[in-house]
Amino acid sequence: MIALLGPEIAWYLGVAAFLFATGAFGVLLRRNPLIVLLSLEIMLNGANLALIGFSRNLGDGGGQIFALAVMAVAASEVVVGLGLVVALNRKRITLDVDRLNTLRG
Amino acid sequence: MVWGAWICLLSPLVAACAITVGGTHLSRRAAGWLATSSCVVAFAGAVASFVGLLTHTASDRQFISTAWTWISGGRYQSGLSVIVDPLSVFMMLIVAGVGGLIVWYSIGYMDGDDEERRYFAYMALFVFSMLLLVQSGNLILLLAGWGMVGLSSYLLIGYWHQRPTAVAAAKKAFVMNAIGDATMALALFLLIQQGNSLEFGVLGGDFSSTVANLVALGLLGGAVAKSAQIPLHTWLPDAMEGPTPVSALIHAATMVTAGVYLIVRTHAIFEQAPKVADVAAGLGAATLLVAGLIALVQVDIKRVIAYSTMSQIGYMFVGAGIGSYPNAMFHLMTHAFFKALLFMTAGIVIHALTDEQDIRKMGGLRQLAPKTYWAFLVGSLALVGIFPFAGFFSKDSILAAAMAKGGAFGYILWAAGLAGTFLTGLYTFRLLFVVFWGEPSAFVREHFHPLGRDVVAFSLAIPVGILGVLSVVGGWIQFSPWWHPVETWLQTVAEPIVSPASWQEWTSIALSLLLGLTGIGVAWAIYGAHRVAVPRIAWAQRTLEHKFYFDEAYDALFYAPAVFLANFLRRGVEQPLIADSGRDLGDDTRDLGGIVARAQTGLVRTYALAIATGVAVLAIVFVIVK
Amino acid sequence: MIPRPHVDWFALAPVNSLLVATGIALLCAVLVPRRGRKGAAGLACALGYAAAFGFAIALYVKSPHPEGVVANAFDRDRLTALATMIVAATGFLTVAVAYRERAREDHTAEYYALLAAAGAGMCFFVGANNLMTLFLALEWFSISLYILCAIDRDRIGGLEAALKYLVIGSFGSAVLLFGSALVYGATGKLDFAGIAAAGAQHDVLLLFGLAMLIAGLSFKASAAPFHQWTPDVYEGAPTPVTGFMAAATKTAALVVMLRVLVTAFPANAHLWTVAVAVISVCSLVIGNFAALVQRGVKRMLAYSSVSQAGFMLIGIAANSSLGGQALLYYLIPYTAMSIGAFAVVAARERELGVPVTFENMAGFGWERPLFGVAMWAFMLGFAGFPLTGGFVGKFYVFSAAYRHGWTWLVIVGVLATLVSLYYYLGLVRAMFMRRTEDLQLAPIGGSPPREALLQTVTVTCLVVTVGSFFAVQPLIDLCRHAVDSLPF
Amino acid sequence: MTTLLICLPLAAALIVWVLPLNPVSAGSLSLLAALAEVGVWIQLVVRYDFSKGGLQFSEQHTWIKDLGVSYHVGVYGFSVWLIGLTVVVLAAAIAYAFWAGRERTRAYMGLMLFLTGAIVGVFTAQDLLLFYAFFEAMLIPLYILVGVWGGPGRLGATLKFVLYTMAGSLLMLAAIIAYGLSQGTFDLVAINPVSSDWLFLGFVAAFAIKAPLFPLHGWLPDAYRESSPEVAAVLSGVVSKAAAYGFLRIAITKFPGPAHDFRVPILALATVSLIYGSLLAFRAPDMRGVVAYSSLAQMGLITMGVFAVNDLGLDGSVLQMVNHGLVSATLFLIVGMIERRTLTGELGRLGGMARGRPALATVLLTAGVIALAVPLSSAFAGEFLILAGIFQRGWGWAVAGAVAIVLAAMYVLRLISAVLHRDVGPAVSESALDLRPAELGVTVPLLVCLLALSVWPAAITQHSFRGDHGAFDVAEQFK
Amino acid sequence: MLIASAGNVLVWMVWIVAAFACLGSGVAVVSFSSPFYSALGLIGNLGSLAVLYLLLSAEFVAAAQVLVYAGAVMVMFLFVIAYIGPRSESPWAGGPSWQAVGAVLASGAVFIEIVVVIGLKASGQLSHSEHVDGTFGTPAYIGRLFLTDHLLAFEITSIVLLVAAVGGVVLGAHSRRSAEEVPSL
Repeated sequence: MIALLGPEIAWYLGVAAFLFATGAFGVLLRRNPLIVLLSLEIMLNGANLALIGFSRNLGDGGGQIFALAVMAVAASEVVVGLGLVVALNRKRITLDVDRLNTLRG
Repeated sequence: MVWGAWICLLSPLVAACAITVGGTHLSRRAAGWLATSSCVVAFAGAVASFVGLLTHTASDRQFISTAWTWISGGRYQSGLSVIVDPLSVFMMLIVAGVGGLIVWYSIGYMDGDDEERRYFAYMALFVFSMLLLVQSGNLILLLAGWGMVGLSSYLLIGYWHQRPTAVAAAKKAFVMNAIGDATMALALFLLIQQGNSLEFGVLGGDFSSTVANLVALGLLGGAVAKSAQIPLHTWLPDAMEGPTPVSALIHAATMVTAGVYLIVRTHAIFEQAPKVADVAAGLGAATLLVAGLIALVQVDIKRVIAYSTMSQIGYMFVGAGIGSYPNAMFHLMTHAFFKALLFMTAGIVIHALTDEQDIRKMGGLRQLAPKTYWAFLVGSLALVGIFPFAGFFSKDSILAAAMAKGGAFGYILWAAGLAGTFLTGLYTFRLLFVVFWGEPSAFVREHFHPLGRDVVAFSLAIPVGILGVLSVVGGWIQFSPWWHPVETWLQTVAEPIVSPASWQEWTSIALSLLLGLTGIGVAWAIYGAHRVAVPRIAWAQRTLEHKFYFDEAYDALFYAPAVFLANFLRRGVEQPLIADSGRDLGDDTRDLGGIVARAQTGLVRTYALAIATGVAVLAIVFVIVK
Repeated sequence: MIPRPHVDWFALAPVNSLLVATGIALLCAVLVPRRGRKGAAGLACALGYAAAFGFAIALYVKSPHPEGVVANAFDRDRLTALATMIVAATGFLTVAVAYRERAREDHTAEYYALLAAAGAGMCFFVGANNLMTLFLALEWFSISLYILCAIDRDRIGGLEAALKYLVIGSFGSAVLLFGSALVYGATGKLDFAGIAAAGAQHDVLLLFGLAMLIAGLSFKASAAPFHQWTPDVYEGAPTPVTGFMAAATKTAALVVMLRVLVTAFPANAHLWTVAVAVISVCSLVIGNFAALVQRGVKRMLAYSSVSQAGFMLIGIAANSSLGGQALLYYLIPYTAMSIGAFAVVAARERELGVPVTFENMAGFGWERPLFGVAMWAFMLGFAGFPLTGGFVGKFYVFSAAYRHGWTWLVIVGVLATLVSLYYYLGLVRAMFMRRTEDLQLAPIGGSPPREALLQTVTVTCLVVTVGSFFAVQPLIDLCRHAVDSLPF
Repeated sequence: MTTLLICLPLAAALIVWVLPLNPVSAGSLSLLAALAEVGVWIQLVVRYDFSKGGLQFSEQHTWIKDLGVSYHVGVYGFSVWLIGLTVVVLAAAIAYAFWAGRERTRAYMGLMLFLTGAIVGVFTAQDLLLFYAFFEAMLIPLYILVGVWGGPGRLGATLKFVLYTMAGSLLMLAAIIAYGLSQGTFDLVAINPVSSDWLFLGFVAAFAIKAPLFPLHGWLPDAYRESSPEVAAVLSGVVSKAAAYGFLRIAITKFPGPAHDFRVPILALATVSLIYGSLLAFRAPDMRGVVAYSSLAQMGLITMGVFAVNDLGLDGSVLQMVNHGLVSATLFLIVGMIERRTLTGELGRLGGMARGRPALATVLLTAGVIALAVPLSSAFAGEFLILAGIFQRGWGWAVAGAVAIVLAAMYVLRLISAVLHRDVGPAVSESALDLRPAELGVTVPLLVCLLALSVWPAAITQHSFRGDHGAFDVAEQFK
Repeated sequence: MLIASAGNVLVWMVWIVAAFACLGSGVAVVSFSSPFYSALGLIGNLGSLAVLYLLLSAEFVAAAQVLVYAGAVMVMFLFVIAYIGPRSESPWAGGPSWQAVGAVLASGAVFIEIVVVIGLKASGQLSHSEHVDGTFGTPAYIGRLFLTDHLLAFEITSIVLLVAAVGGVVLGAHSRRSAEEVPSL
């Protein structure tokens, strides 16, 4: 049986929280859709770290499985997101989410 | 007997409906004859009822026939019922009889009018309404008849509806009468509350004096309005806008006397409320004086007669108010005769002068229309109460009864009545002299056209003749010092509560004859012989010409405030508060919507911010509240 | 030898039939020649939905007792079955609405494949029994919808909508995911029953996770203040897809929200009932007020769907069997009305060739009486008028709120309904009371062909909308049995 | 029987909508259906056992079993008359619409028939939720009828009408839910009276707006002005009675306590409506304004009668509901006929129409004098009973009512003389014809009904509540 | 004992390095003006995360992270960035907008809230982690879980990827008639 070495889980979770918040901050602030997508990845990574941290804390493999699934999902989102960015680019639209405001009100 | 009463009641209604439905399928003349014959049938029914009553003993002369329950509310209910008793039969005979004559007269008078059929339908409707009023077996039907005569009166006054004055007069009459209806209705509500019934019998019940006073006041309100007594009298002179036979029928012979009938019919409650009865008598006295005074300065032939009507009804009110019911009813009957006669002769004059009513343009008609003159003279003498004409017999006994009532109030009434007699003589003969005496004026010479010898003339002349005869002999059926069949007949319904002594009778007769003759004499001196100049007192003249400013006062007190209030509500409440507030609320809501929609910036970052904020708030609340 | 869990194929049959349909449609994209491609793929998709519907009925009948299948990851119960039925029916109708759309012929097969995939995801979503399957199924159908929004790449609005949807959707998913992680951390369990049984109701991590879960699910149900993507996406997406999103996504999200909250967090009911009620009030207020000023019909319907979500959330907030029944019952006419309304919008769109606004609905009611009357009925249904199931639905959610002791919520709902009348009836007004001459547009290509498919869809929706008013008791029985699978 | 009454017009509406008929056959079919409905109603009158009273012809089917909601319909003595009012007025309205020729006949006729069914439903529903459903269902056709076939200001008018009405109805819905759930049933017959003020006010709000009572009548002038005459006739004649019926059937019988506590404020509102409506009718510049505001006044009066909560008041208000329904429907139809001839309703531009148009004059005059409750008319009987009833609650109310009677005389006579009498108005041309036979065929039956009621108002007052102890029990509680 | 504590110190040091790298690269991703540098930042972030995963006994996840994420996904990112050309954007230009202020406040609030919540729990359940055996987090362990308890999740993941692949095809493919304008509905 292996005990957890190094910092307690809470520290990991702190990092996870910071990542999640940073990612959210990126989504809220950045206008370039590519960077927004990257920020979303950061958010998901934060969540993943939390899952794995908890998984270790509980000694339960479910969290790791979940994290793996999230990776796949994140990859899927990226694919679709990048596809959209490419399609928009092909329409000669400036890549700025603030310009995407024809739908509003 | 009871069937006679129903025939009497319904035949004019049938005629009215037939004329309405028949429309142009009916010739104009046929409509006239239909209406007349329905009145004749009604009269026959009334006679049948009269004869039927005669076959019963005096104490057994009251029959109520109910067709069906007319109205009900919980335990209260009233039938569609007619009463046959001496009082109602008495009135039926007058209404159907005089009414029939006047309708007959109308055939001539209205000949050639555009809408004769409508006229006769209205007339028949009126006769029906009046019969309903006098025959109704309970108070609510009485009120129904009361309102129906008001309606027919409205229709007939406004018959010439293209005349704005006629329309206005009709409306005024109706509204004034509606006020009376309303007070009467309130009295009936109180009766329902107290006795849960509107049969006439309930009036004899044991009421507290407040209740009795209120009920009596309510009924008096109705009576005053219908009979054009002060203070609800202003409609009557204006009502002369209607065709002259209408004035004769409604505003002289029948409808306006309904107030008297009402008081007599409901005397039980007035006897429980003597103060209100005194008010009735006092109003009657006031009216007879005021009307007599105003009549002195009127220049419209029909208005003079109208004011004389008010004045005469004042006498009846005095009689009814002091409890001398048979005398009041007797005067009602004789008044019906001679006042109808006066109006109809006036109608002939107007007819002959192509609808001119201003007496200042008339004169000297005695030479041109002597028979009319004689008829008018008979009517005038009967009105003033000169022996042996009808008015003499009836009016004087009212004065005697006032004297018999005694007390200061009784003597005041008596004095007022006597003064009224003088005024009556004065204004009646002023009219007679101005219209008939002297030389024919230029206007008369130009416009006068005598009656022919056709149906028109006959239907004008024959009723006048009959009424003339009745005005002479009609009074003889009762001469109170010696014989009084009217009183005996009405005994079981309305026992008089005053019985004048013989000296009171004779004193009144003598004084009133004297004063009447004095009045005639003064009139002769001023208008007949022109011996004395017309006295001119500017303020009095003005006051009288403005009819004591009643119209102006009512206008300022009621009509103008009502209009002002209505306009204020329309502009100050309805528009800004009711109509606009809804719209404003709607607009504000939409504006709010605009604000909400503006939060929808179209920027994806804002949307994310909203979510993040939502999460932050939700989470912190959860953690804190647990 | 690894002990493989028993797989109850029957329970997964609706999902699988849709997956098969997806596969066939994708194969069509490759194998079937261009001319027959659309028909074949559409047919496959429709058959998939029909099969899913049929299987769902069978499941409903055969699953009187709830049980978890495939290692307790998926719930086989009547709630799942009923929700699957609604989603499958919605999808079936959407195929019909979409079929005649004037779109470029590029990706028709993929279109139907994605439509089937999205439906499969939703069918899975409503049966999810642990946080992981929940998240994955959510992503499954969300990603399908992102693509569907942008399927016509020539429409800039579609791309914009898709990108917005993707960004915001992923943001919401991330929130949901982090919440799941926290709940997992607090309880050590991923499955709902386990979470409830862990007895960690006072754990702050759990509460924080619960808050994030509620936010994430509200986002999918487009409840305020997590709703802002809704109008933009609804407006930008192809109309049939919008109808599908309005009807099916909302159904799935609300059913799952009900299931998660009731199954996993019964001990925290005092918190989440209030939170859901507050969210519902926000939705009612914001949805209704914003809808007041809309000129575009799709946008108005989007805001209306926000406010409808508010009404349905009342049923969840009531946290009772009655509330659950109310929600499920409400969903039936609601989905019919949504699909129907968007079908009518699609019909007008195809006539005019421009986005449909209130102004260019003028005279539509008289020109196309069937669509006009149907739209009228749908609007009345949204507004909760009698003779439509919307009325009974509102009655039920208000009853649930009242039973829960929240009369104030009833009052709010009532006032919101009042405000909503303005725009619902405004559309009726635009269709019937403005004359065609007011319209400044010439329809493209003359008189449009009578579209039998659209008309059939509309009539079907009309029948459901009106029929659910009369057949309340059978439907309620259906819903009650479904709700009985939840631990109230 | 009851279901037949409800469903016959609904079925006819469906047929008219679905079958591709030409306008004439659609119109005739609708008229036939409306007349058949009248025939069914006559059957109902014949077969209703008035000596027994109470709920008859009741039918009950499960609707929402869990919550105690059912399709429960039935007829009380007084509802017989309100149904009669409905079917007669609607038949007249349909006949007039047919004669006048409305565009899109099928839609129009179908909506009118639908409306008939909905209103009959309101008067027969014996379940709160069913009542509400019918109450709202009335609004559906009315919205379209006013909004599509109305005058130039129809859009605003319908919006106002619907929003006002729904504001009240939705509060009522809240009250219904609270009431029904707290009692475990929504059955109007079985549900127990309660004493909750809030629930009572919820119901009263709905009815006070629908009736309407001052100051909730903001929708009334516009709706009555902008709708086509027959729709205005139905609105003021029949639809408003649904509110009075609600006061009678629900507000006072199910909430005796609050009805007692709130009697003074409600009576005050009713009285204000009465006087206010009368005054505004007196100054209204057009015919419809007069009739519309008089309707406000009359509904105030009827409300007074209901809230007198005694035999007299209740009998009177039922009678007056029928009377006012018939008379205001007649008046609105006549107004429509006049407007067809003169293209205006402004009183200032009308006048002198009596000359040469005896039928028009007779019809308007007859309707008018009944409207002003000339004694011996049925309206008089109704008002008399109402005021006699309210007199027992306080003489002041009756005095106000009496004042209003005088005002009624003023405004009706103003209307009559402005249209018929005096000089010929600028809008009246010589070529404006007298009423045509078809128009007489529409108005005369209504007037005949009124005259028949005038001859025998007890037909209604004696056959409304006998044996129906609900109302009397309430009355007992007030003593 | 000494070895254990030495191991502990070592792990702490590794953790500190990895955590700070992780935080730093995270901040870098959101604050670089060029997407290219951001993407590189993300790679660093993923790498440092993989180290953290290793410290948490999640070997297979760490490996997958490096292979799938840093390998495949990031390549795709860089490819797209290269395809459309890096465009710079200065997120902080023009002073703080209300959006920026809101962003700071909202994300800061979320962060602080989570940290506080974790802090509240730090002395409880989070203070001692379960002991795990050596197989925990190994590929075999993960594979067994995937085929037993989380079979369905495994399957769904594949479907999600399939859907994404279809999306990539649909969105990314060159349209055959992109020059023609087709009515856009």
